[in-house]
Amino acid sequence: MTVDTAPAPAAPAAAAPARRGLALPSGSVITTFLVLFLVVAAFSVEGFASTRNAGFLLLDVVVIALIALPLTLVVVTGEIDLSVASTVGLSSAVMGQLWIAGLPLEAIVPLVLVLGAVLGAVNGFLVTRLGLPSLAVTIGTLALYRGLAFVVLGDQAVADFPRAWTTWAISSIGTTGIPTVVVPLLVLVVVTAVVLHATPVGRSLYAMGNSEDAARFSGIDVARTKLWLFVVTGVVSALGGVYWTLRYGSARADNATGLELQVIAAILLGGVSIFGGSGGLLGVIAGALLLASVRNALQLVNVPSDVLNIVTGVLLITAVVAPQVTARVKRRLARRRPAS
Amino acid sequence: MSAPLTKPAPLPEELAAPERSGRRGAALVQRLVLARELGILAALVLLVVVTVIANPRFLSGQNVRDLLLSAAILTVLAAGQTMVIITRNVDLSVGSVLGLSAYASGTLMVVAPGTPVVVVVLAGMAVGAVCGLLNGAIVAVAGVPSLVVTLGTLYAFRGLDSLWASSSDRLQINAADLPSGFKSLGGARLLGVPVLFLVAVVVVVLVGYHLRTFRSGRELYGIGSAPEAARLSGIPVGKRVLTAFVVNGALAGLAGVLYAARFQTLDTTAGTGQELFVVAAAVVGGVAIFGGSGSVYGAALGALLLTTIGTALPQLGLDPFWRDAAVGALILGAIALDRALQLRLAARLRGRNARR
Amino acid sequence: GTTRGEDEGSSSGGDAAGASADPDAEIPADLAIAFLPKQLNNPYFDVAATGSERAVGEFEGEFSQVGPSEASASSQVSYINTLTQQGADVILTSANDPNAICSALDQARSGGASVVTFDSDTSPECRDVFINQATPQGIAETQIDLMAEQIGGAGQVAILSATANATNQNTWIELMTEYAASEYPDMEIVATVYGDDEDEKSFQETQGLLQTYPDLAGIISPTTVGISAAARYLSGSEYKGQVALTGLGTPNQMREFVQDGTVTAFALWNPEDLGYLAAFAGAALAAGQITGAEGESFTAGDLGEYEIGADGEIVLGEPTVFNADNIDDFDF
Amino acid sequence: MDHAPVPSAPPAAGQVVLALEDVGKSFGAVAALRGARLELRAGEAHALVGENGAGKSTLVKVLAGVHGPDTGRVLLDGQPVTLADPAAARAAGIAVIYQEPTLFPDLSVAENIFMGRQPLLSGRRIDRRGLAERCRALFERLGVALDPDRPARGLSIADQQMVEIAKALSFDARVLVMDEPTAALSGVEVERLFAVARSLRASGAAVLFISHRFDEVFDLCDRITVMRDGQWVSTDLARDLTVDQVVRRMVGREVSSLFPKTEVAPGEVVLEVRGLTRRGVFSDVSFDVRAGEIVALAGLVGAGRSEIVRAVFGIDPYDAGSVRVSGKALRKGDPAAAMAAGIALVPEDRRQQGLVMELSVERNATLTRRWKLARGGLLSSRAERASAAEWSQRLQVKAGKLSDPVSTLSGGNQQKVVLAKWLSTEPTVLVVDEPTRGIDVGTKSEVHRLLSQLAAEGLAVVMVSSELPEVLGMADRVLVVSEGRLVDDIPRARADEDSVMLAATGQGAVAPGGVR
Ligand SMILES: Nc1ncnc2c1ncn2[C@@H]1O[C@H](COP(=O)(O)OP(=O)(O)OP(=O)(O)O)[C@@H](O)[C@H]1O
Ligand SMILES: Nc1ncnc2c1ncn2[C@@H]1O[C@H](COP(=O)(O)OP(=O)(O)OP(=O)(O)O)[C@@H](O)[C@H]1O
Ligand SMILES: [Mg+2]
Ligand SMILES: [Mg+2]
Repeated sequence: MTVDTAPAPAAPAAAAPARRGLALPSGSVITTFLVLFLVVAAFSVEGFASTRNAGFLLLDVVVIALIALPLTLVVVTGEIDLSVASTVGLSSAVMGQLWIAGLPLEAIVPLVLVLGAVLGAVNGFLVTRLGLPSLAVTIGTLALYRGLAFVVLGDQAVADFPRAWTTWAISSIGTTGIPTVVVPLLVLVVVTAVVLHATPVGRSLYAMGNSEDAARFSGIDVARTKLWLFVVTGVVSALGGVYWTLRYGSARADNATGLELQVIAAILLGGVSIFGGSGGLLGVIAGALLLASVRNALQLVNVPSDVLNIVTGVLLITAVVAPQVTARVKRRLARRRPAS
Repeated sequence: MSAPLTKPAPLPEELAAPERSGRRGAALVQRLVLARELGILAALVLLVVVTVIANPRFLSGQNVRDLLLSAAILTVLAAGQTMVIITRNVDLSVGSVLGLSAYASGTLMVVAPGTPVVVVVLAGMAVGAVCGLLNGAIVAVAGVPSLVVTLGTLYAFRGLDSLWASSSDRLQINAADLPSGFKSLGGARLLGVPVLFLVAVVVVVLVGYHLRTFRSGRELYGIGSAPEAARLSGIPVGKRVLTAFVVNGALAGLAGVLYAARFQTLDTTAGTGQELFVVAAAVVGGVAIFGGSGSVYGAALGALLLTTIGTALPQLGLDPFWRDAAVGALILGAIALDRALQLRLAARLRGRNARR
Repeated sequence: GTTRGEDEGSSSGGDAAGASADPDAEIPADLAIAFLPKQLNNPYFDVAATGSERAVGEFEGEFSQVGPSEASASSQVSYINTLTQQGADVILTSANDPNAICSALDQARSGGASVVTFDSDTSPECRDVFINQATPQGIAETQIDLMAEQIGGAGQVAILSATANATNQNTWIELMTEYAASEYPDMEIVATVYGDDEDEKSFQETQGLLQTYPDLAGIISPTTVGISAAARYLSGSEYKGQVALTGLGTPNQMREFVQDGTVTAFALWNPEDLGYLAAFAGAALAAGQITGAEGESFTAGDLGEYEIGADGEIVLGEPTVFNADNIDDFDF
Repeated sequence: MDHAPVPSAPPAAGQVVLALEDVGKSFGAVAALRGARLELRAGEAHALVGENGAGKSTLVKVLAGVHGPDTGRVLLDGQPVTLADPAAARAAGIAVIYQEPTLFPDLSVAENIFMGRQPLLSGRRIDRRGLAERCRALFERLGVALDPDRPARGLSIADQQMVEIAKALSFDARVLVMDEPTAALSGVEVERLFAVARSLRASGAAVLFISHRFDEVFDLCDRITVMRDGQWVSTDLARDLTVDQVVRRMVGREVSSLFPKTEVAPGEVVLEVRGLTRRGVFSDVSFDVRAGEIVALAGLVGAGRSEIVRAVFGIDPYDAGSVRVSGKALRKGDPAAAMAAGIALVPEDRRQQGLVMELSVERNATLTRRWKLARGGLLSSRAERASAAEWSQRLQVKAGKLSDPVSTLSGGNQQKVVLAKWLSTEPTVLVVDEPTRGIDVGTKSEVHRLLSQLAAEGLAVVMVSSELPEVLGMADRVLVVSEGRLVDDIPRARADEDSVMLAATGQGAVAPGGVR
């Protein structure tokens, strides 16, 4: 998998938008960091390296990683979707309402996914057809969808979903402690990675993320592509909503509040440029795992949640600052050499 | 050191340009700027009218005062945020900064009850400025996307805040702990207008005037409009961006003090989630999220609109569950309106070009 | 929560019911007691925590407080998992969602932990016992009576609640409505609004209520955040003294408003005792003195003897009413 | 009149204002400059010529304080100086027009010109009226018909370039550096620019002029410095040199005749445009293009030629009319369909439209063929690299590595990548908008040979060009656009400067521009 993340060349003067200087490196860095952290934690944190804990950890990551998949593609094209968590909430609420109404889950799930498609399409329409900035649009739908969730389910919490489903949601493969859901998730990860890194579609995503005009002049239908990305993001978020509801066995309007920031944190930590056009999926998955592992490990050693937040923040910042600084140092050296 | 040149030789006749005045263009741009803010103003008036029809008491003195009070804080935040957004950056940490400075100024007043209000205000702003300095330094010096940095500091500052609160014995600072002099500020009025709101107005006017009439202000627009061009034309990009963040931080700090004065109960959740509303206010107010255009007056109107929505909806007797939905819908409506106006301008420009 | 069809296995006291209790068992030393509130840095739970800590000190266990910085069920789950992993002996928790944390609690219990819920319960089969700060009836009736006194038993009354999903809040509100209807037919409960336990939101909701209902006679806010925000709004507005306010609040937050006459009387149980009792209940479970079955009883330090009621509930007692005369005797 | 008499100012008279002494500058592996030399004297117009990638723009950026030289010195009035940043260079009285326009799209044209130097009132407040006045004055001097208060967004490249020129003039600098300012301009604008440049020179300023158009070079300049591969080759008085000498020194070899158009018997019509209209931009445009034919769209800048071809390719929507390729009607506003039908468009603005600057050379070169290169929906980097390598060889792209960002290539080499990107799609109709803008002689004749060879193989070519000699040399037919209308269709036989310019300007007042 080759990723277009040519580190910005020496001269910031090279006539190109400032964003190029900001392009983050692909996942390799963060992945190594993750591996290092896991090793260290395994030896230094009691109870971290156990199958049960691995299970707990993965269960916490599943929804974040799941939604991060399509959202990464969206960010690569230079757009963003802040409404994902609200979509989770609305899907959960609708799922609960339909269950009260007496539908079987076999019927509810497809309906909820369709709902997700519609919600995504609304974002996509406003962004691609009306040409509104996605950041603004999805701040709007973030409020709108969460609001609708309360309209649908109000203050109720629907809880009596069939044991079979809810236990499956948290079941693990044999005695490995690895949650069963990780399997379908992995499949989706691979599919998404291939699409992004090894198909014509993926190429066009990077192209439009860097220069929408140039992409259009190359015969890429930017609007349509982005529209579809938003739709897919909606569907996957709805899927996340379904899983969230089953995993906690409780359908509520306020499910997953604030999750959007965690997903985006994972994506940015994974080295995807918020301005689009660069970054890879490997890094994003690593980013999600790293965030979760760090929290998990620190919780195990009873670090208070305030500190956890600080750590999360610092982690995020260092993840973007470090490569910049090293790149700059390299440049300095490069410049010295011919001079001396 | 450059030697001024003597007046250049006049051009040959046939090369002299045809006379042409830009009045039409000036008027057009003027109209656009107006139109943008007018659009929001219209939305605002409409909302108020509808609410008043539904509930005449909406315009009662008490209620209007409450509304302006609530608007004050968001407005101050929006003013600062506008400066940052114009430079093609964003500061998501303002909510946390507000919380931090509110708690800081609160603590100051508890440990040193005698402190004059002015000092408290300055202290709060100082705390904010430091936070802004941190954000700005990372963004400008390390040259990393502000959205990532400030998302990080959003977590970090909030963490600091609650860490501070939990490690001190003061989880919550209550009205009883605050000096009455400061508390009176919350309700204080000048000619019937809440003082806090006047503070916000002053802030907006100052920022707006600076952005419009000083070189440094215009350079902020330049940076946001084309960072590379800004560098090539010798604008001190790093310095300007840094300043924008510091000012924004200081204003968030001020907002924190206003918050303390208004709510007089300070816990570690103060200002949580404000960032999205602030950005929304700016965007609704016609500030281009990708920098380079928009005015602080628009942003202020945006803030006023959002607050009015917040207070009007319950008084329209709207089921509380419908509240957030309505807010979202209105945000979308506002930016769509703004977009429509922009498109009209673009169309005119094209027409004008071809007509040359 | 709303359920559909028959509720599967609501066996009172959960699966522990089967085992037999030994009332005179010793409380083992060094019990690891974990206190998991809805949210950290919430003054109310902080007071409760000091109570638990005191209790744990008395029977020489190890006390630890952990919890999320935002009141959400999902992050509570991840903390419960951590506790399971650490092998805590007792988990004292107040649920952000009656069902969402169930599966996590089940795992904790199968890992050997005893689970005590307090303040707001999970569904009974997920915990061993629930420490009820006061019977819902008690709470509901006290507040309605207080309000009735202040407004002469007649007029429009609105309720300012916490989050729309808070189980305890909703139960109380139901009961208050019923009780008011039966006891004070002239008292009309005109609206319920939600301040989400956020100071600013509660503040604005109060403001909204007074605009919407010009003839509002009183506000009941059964949540500490709500009542103090409402009190502060009233004391600063022209409605001060005109509109009655009561509900559940902490003396420290309300002292000023009782003194300046905005509020005549309000109620609350003592959260410190709540935490204290919860800790002892946990210890009793761990020691095997009780199993959570109805009718069993144990001694909770200087609070004395407590008996387990239906569904493994233990009631702390009637709420205390605070007014100008007694408020200064309390500090929490 | 366009042949200025022997330069009025005594050639190389004044003392040396600005000098570079064997300056070196490398970017990673690429050595852009090694031992570059330059010497500018007061009151002279000095030309800097060299192949694409010779290092001209890099040298300019050193003068502008954008790049610090790795080695060598910059001398100002004989004193060594370090131009730390663009601001320092400005303070030193050096004004620069960069090869690529660098404007603030959201700001008014006037503010673009005076950014950071706006006239002030008391208390350092900006004097808005004064700003507009000054801008208007500049535009009159340049003969630009632009509204100072109009935002820069949406200006055509030509207009952008004129604004850049106005900006540079506004400095009243003692050194004016112009990096290919005329690339986007046509005769009339060029004449105006030169008139201004001459008057500056007359008043004692030093002018550094970079261009790939020798007629302009010889028309304006007193001395000519030739560069090759980042090295100084020679500096001589213009009057002692011939075009061929210069070309030989730059390229290091003989360059065959510039316009090797081979006559082809046109086949049947492949592109049919009927009554194409876009309100406010162009109206009722109809023309046919036959296989093997090269049809030029000539006209003044801003006539709407780019808009027309953009509409044909489906980038822009149009209000009325139709486009047919080999009989099949094209869906409007659908570039993908146009490509499928066999149209290729090499756009006017390579940085915004032609290339994805941050992506590598190979990604750009294969972007148009990503589906063709895919096997079973999957792409192999090897296949991509292979095809990219093949085409960049055929066009002799001068790049460090194929995996370098295309933004690091020199202007001309970037243009070659755009050509590669589109020629590789093997189109039946090739539309090129300013195909040789900013391309050096060698490459230019390559491109021309390529175009006529492709035509000979039956390709239909539509060429938008502001360079008359190119139009006259290459085109079988010249379609003249004026004010968004097709005003004339001149066959090769009848096509000459006067006929085209007359039609283009609509009246004979303006002298035929760019006699080259
Ligand atoms: N920012 C940069 N990073 C890396 N390489 C660069 C950069 N800028 C220029 N180069 C390289 O330096 C060499 C000289 O480029 P330059 O733009 O100076 O050529 P030029 O003479 O201006 O060509 P043209 O006539 O096409 O404009 C080219 O090989 C180019 O690839
Ligand atoms: N992207 C654009 N947006 C708005 N107006 C434009 C745009 N591009 C060009 N124009 C205007 O449309 C008119 C035609 O411009 P265009 O560049 O098509 O002319 P042209 O004949 O192609 O000249 P050139 O030689 O620059 O290609 C000009 O007045 C120009 O200012
Ligand atoms: Mg160049
Ligand atoms: Mg053109």
